[in-house]
Amino acid sequence: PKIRIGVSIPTADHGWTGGINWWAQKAIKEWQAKDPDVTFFLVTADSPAKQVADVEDLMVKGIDALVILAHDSAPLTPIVEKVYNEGIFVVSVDRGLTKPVEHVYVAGDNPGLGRVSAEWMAKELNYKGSIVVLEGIPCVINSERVDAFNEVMKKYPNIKILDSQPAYWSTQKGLEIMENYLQKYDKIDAVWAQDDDVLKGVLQAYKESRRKDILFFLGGAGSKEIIKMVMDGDKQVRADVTYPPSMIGTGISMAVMSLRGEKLNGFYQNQIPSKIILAAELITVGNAKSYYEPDSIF
Amino acid sequence: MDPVAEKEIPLLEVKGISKEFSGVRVLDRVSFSLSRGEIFGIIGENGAGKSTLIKIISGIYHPTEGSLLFEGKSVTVRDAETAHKMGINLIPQEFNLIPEMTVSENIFLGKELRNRWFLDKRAMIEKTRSLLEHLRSDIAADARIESLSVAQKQMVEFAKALASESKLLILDEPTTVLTRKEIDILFEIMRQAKQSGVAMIYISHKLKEVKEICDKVMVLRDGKLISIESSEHLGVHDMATKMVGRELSQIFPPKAKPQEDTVLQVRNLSVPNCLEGVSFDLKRGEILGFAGLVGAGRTELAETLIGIRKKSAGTILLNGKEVYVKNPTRAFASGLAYLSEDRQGSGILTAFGITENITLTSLKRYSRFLLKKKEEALKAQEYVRKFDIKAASLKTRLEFFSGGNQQKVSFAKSLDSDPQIILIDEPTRGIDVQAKHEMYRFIHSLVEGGLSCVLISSEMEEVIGMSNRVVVMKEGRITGILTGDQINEEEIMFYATGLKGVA
Amino acid sequence: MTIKLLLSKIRRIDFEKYGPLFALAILFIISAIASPYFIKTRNLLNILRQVSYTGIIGLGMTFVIISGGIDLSVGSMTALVGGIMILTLNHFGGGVSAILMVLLVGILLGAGAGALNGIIITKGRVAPFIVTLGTMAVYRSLTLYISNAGEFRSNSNLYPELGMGAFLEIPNPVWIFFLLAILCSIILNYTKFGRYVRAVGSNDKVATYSGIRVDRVRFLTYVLVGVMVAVSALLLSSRLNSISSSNAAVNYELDAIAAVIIGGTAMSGGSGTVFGTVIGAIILGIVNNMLNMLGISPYLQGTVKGLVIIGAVLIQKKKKRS
Amino acid sequence: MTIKLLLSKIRRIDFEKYGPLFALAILFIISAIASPYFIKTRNLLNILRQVSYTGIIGLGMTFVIISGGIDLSVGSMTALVGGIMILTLNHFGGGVSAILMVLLVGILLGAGAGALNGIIITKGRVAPFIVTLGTMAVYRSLTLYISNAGEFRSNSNLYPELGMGAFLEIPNPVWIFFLLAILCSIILNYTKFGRYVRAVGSNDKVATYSGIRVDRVRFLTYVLVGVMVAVSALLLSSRLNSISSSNAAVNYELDAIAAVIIGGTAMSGGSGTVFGTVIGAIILGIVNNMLNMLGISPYLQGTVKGLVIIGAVLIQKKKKRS
Ligand SMILES: Nc1ncnc2c1ncn2[C@@H]1O[C@H](COP(=O)(O)OP(=O)(O)OP(=O)(O)O)[C@@H](O)[C@H]1O
Ligand SMILES: Nc1ncnc2c1ncn2[C@@H]1O[C@H](COP(=O)(O)OP(=O)(O)OP(=O)(O)O)[C@@H](O)[C@H]1O
Ligand SMILES: [Mg+2]
Ligand SMILES: [Mg+2]
Repeated sequence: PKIRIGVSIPTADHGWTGGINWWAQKAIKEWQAKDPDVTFFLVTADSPAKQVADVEDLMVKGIDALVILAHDSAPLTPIVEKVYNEGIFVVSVDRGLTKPVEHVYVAGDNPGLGRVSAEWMAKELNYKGSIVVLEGIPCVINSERVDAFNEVMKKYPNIKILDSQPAYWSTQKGLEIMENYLQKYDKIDAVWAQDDDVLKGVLQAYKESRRKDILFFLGGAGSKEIIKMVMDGDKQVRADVTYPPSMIGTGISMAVMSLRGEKLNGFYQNQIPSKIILAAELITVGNAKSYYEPDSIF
Repeated sequence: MDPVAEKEIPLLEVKGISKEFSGVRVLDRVSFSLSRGEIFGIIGENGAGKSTLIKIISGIYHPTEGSLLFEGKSVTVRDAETAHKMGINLIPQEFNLIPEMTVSENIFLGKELRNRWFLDKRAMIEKTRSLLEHLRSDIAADARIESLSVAQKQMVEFAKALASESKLLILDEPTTVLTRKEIDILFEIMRQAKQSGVAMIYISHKLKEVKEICDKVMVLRDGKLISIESSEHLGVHDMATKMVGRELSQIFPPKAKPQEDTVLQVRNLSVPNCLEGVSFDLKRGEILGFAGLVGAGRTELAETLIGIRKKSAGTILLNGKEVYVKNPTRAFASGLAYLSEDRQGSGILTAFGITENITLTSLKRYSRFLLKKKEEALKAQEYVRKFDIKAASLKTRLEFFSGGNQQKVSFAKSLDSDPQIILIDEPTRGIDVQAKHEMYRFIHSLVEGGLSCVLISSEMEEVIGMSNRVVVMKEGRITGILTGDQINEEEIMFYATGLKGVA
Repeated sequence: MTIKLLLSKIRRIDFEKYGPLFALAILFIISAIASPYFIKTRNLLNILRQVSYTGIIGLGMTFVIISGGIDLSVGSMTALVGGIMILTLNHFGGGVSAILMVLLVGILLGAGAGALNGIIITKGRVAPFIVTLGTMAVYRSLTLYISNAGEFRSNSNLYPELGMGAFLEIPNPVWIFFLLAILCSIILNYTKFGRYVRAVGSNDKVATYSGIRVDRVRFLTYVLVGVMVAVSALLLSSRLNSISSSNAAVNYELDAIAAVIIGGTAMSGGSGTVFGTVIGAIILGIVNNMLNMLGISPYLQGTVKGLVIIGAVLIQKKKKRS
Repeated sequence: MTIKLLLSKIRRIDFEKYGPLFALAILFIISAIASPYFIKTRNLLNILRQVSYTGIIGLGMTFVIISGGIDLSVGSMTALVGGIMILTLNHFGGGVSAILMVLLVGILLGAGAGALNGIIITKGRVAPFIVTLGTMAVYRSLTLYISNAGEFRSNSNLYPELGMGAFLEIPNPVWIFFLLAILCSIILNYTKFGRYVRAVGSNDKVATYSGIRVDRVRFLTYVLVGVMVAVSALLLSSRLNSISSSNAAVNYELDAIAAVIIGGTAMSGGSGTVFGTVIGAIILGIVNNMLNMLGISPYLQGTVKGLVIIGAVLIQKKKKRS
């Protein structure tokens, strides 16, 4: 039987969403090669309102399943609810909805990312020292990560968070903020950039300052370039924490498999699990190789 | 080439030129020729096609049919730049200066002097100075245009045209804003240019001047060539008759009789750098003329009365009661009206049609919740009839109107608010004899009807012929108020130049 | 001669007024051919609803642009007003009376935010572009601050009815969009204010000399667009039952301005039609819709959209001149 | 009388020319008092470097705005040109000759992209706002398409030297910014082209009557800003040794325009100074820097920035009038 699947994701407005776009296309291409009966409609939105419109457009096309990475939770909930109520199979990826109106939820672990990052940094610092933080775009996801990070750090009174400012998940913003931090603080032991795009800018600023005091840097999300640095045994970039954009591919696969009535390999249940949380995995020199995807754009 | 043969070929030959604007023919197969060193006058009623004709010659419009020969060769004047290169320079009817730029920057616009890549600013300023000296004007070469008065701007326009080597110089109503003294200077310069072989086309509604300066005079009526004659044999009266196509009666109507009561009292009005202690009275039904040289501050006075400029001292009493004119809205509401001297700058909206222009100031009267458009149109039609405004339709944008017709609309606009007192600033600037005549009669009938009028004019005849009394101003002060027999050209000049009266 | 005149007259009126409609017609035909989904009623209604939010703002923007101004802050303002609307709703409990309060607060707030723009522009004599560029940053930042960069979320069951509901099959936002369009069209063409707006945009010196209070007219255009923003914020927030502080109504200013200009209003002010803006908004909506319907590569969608915006304006110009 | 005149003249020149400088001085003093880090040489150099990218674009934008236009596409254009620069670099191997090729290709590309804007604006007679709004979308979308929404990355060791290096302690981008500023200032004030730009912006009808080829002048301003974009893209891409297709140079247009206008150039065209734009860019840089230095709540930074933009322009206006 023919299967029609709509995929709605945000536009590529920074490295990670660029990765989402790339993985969505990759998964679509691979499924189409495997099964000519599956048709995909991919739409991208630069704002929640545009995404609502995108979903409406997909409904006109008569889809059987919707895979959605919501721009924001609340604004997308009403329209997804409508989709759900029409009996369309809904897979929600990454950003949850405010009501249980999805069949499958696939996500990375935002608080986990903050927690794993904090634990690793604290340990590397030997539980004392001063750090600066570069946040993402002010939004829920960012808050989840930063709050979890701060929560962990509260346990270690000898670690001081000197400053925390938004770098908008942008390399250039990261560069500028770091330049300012380097002016403002004479001694910094470690930097949490939360995102690998930002980390690149941070590293650049550090390099140009010719300072030698910072012990290490931690980014996040696992871009291939940073993973490569970890893999190659970089002295200052010794780890990364995943928040894999490939999750959109997983979401797409879940939709296809569900509609085809397949079950997950190794699962004894007949249905696809309703919640899949991908762990925030710590990448270090030991395991980096298995995370490296040279063809990916992120 | 043989110099004798060169003399015989006319500089410019216009052959059967016609021009249509969206199907309306405004020039109809006009032909004439022009020799070196000749001053060629063109006269005609408003909208006769004078400006259109010379715009075609200077490359701003393209003819619908016909051809141009310049120095014996057939030419297509593609644009203004081509015309400049050929040696044709135009001083247009409406101003063509960049307000933010200085005098010298404007004069050399489009033909800057350079040494290699860079502008030779010093040379341009030097040349500007000498040009202005030549024009006997005391305008500073680095003054910004926006700080100049209308007449000063006109002087800059001359300098601009003189700055380039012209073979043909076209002047479209150049003297409308000039005083007699300046006109004399201009004529002297024109005669000098004539001596050195420059040909000139001179358009004006001041027929006396046309007779004085031009060798030949061409009359246009409704886009058609009526006659070309030597000005020696053509009297001013004949010119007027030919333009209009019939005999004209006496220009100025008999003077009106003012009533006893005073409607406007101005006491000690001052505006920093503009006006100082101006006091005068205006009676009901009176025409109070305001004369003075350029920069005397008459326009500023009018602008202060309608609340555009802030007064620093003094009082204004309307019908005996003091009024505070905070802004024009307030002024118009209390019964004042103003006809601006700067038609396109502050008089009319060139992008609007006749109706919308005429009712702009008085729009309140046509509006309850919604606009009563029918009433508006009826009113506009009434004015079109009364003033004989020539237009394709009530909706035609005013930018396509001839200068005279624009002025008529502007006048209608000031009148439509039913004012008690009207301040008229240069009402006949750029208007043909016929229209002028109508305008005078109209002002007269308004005054008969109890309206009071302040008439600001640089045309001595007009002030003398119309006013009951004449106020003379100099440098922002009133130097004298003349009545009865005192109202003559000589006396006014004495006061205007400061030879008589309080300085 | 008279026939010629008549013809030329028809030709001119035609394209000045109906140029945008012509562009819309072309786009409509192309779309109908290109995608079978396009002319489904549901799809067309979707498009109308999708454009109504920026379309409503565009109505107000038409006045601002005709008066010679611009307002870049409308997007941020929508988020701010929408956010505070939701706070108001939650505060008053989410019932009918709460919704009325929301409407009141929203309109006051929108008018106030617009008035702030208007005052700085007219009293401070600062270019509208720069003032509203500034307040764009200010309004967005206040939204972030109030919500702690999160979402304003309502729990009302009634409120979403407003934005999601339909009357006679036609979604509420579409009704409101069209009703406001008619109202604005009347204001522009049949009231003093409308005439003054055009006069001010055409030549403010002449307007001053004609006794028009130029500053007040300018000021009011910004207040008007603020009120339109409030209506749009109401519809948007009730549709989504939430407002995201960082993402809501981002780039609305660009869409609203694009709609106005595609609709034939000149950036330089002085003339324009409300009718054109409605068409302009619909053109933009169809383009977005077709990009999805045809499955254009997401990376190339911007190219198509950009070209269509330019193209729509170009078509009108060409037609106008010929 | 003459003394009065002289005085009024001095007063006028003073604030028209030095108004922005005055605003800068105030800001500088406040900043120096507010934060001890501010007046460190290193920090000041950082600020200068940070503003040089948008500052350079601002130089070109000054011409565009004076001529009465606007260019919203510069940010996207920077990303596109920068991306293709990196592709060129990689293609030619990353050596000195490759860098020269990059320069050549970049400038041709920038000029070409600017020329495209210019042609549509002048030949198509479409408002600059709408044309460049369109090409903003087009250029960004092409960048995404070419890179598959990823990053353009170079492996050259030499290339980053260009953007990272310094000469006499002063970073290269700052040198280039200042040199180009001087060059542009000369073009604006001492060449025919500069004068024509002002004339066209003030009144294009008068310019036409004076035999100036208005369209060509307008066209050239867009080409000029395109070339400036290429220089900025060169410095930016060599600094980061990469260009992110989605993120690079986002909102550069707003910063460049803000710099021009804070610098005292009127949005309505006709007058302005290059010098002012440099000051304007530095003012923006200091504001950003201080927001970070003082640790203002990230959510409120937009408010401060917005207010400073408006305030800087307001100060100048007030001074000019008094
Ligand atoms: N661009 C245009 N489009 C349409 N009609 C025009 C245009 N320019 C001029 N006309 C019309 O052509 C006619 C001649 O105008 P023109 O300006 O040549 O008159 P004129 O003789 O110079 O009058 P005046 O003495 O009032 O200046 C007028 O009826 C005018 O409305
Ligand atoms: N915007 C301005 N800024 C500075 N000075 C001005 C300005 N406008 C006018 N002036 C000056 O004010 C004085 C009076 O101006 P104006 O020539 O308009 O007077 P007028 O008597 O109305 O002359 P006209 O005979 O031309 O109507 C002049 O010295 C002029 O230079
Ligand atoms: Mg004329
Ligand atoms: Mg005057």
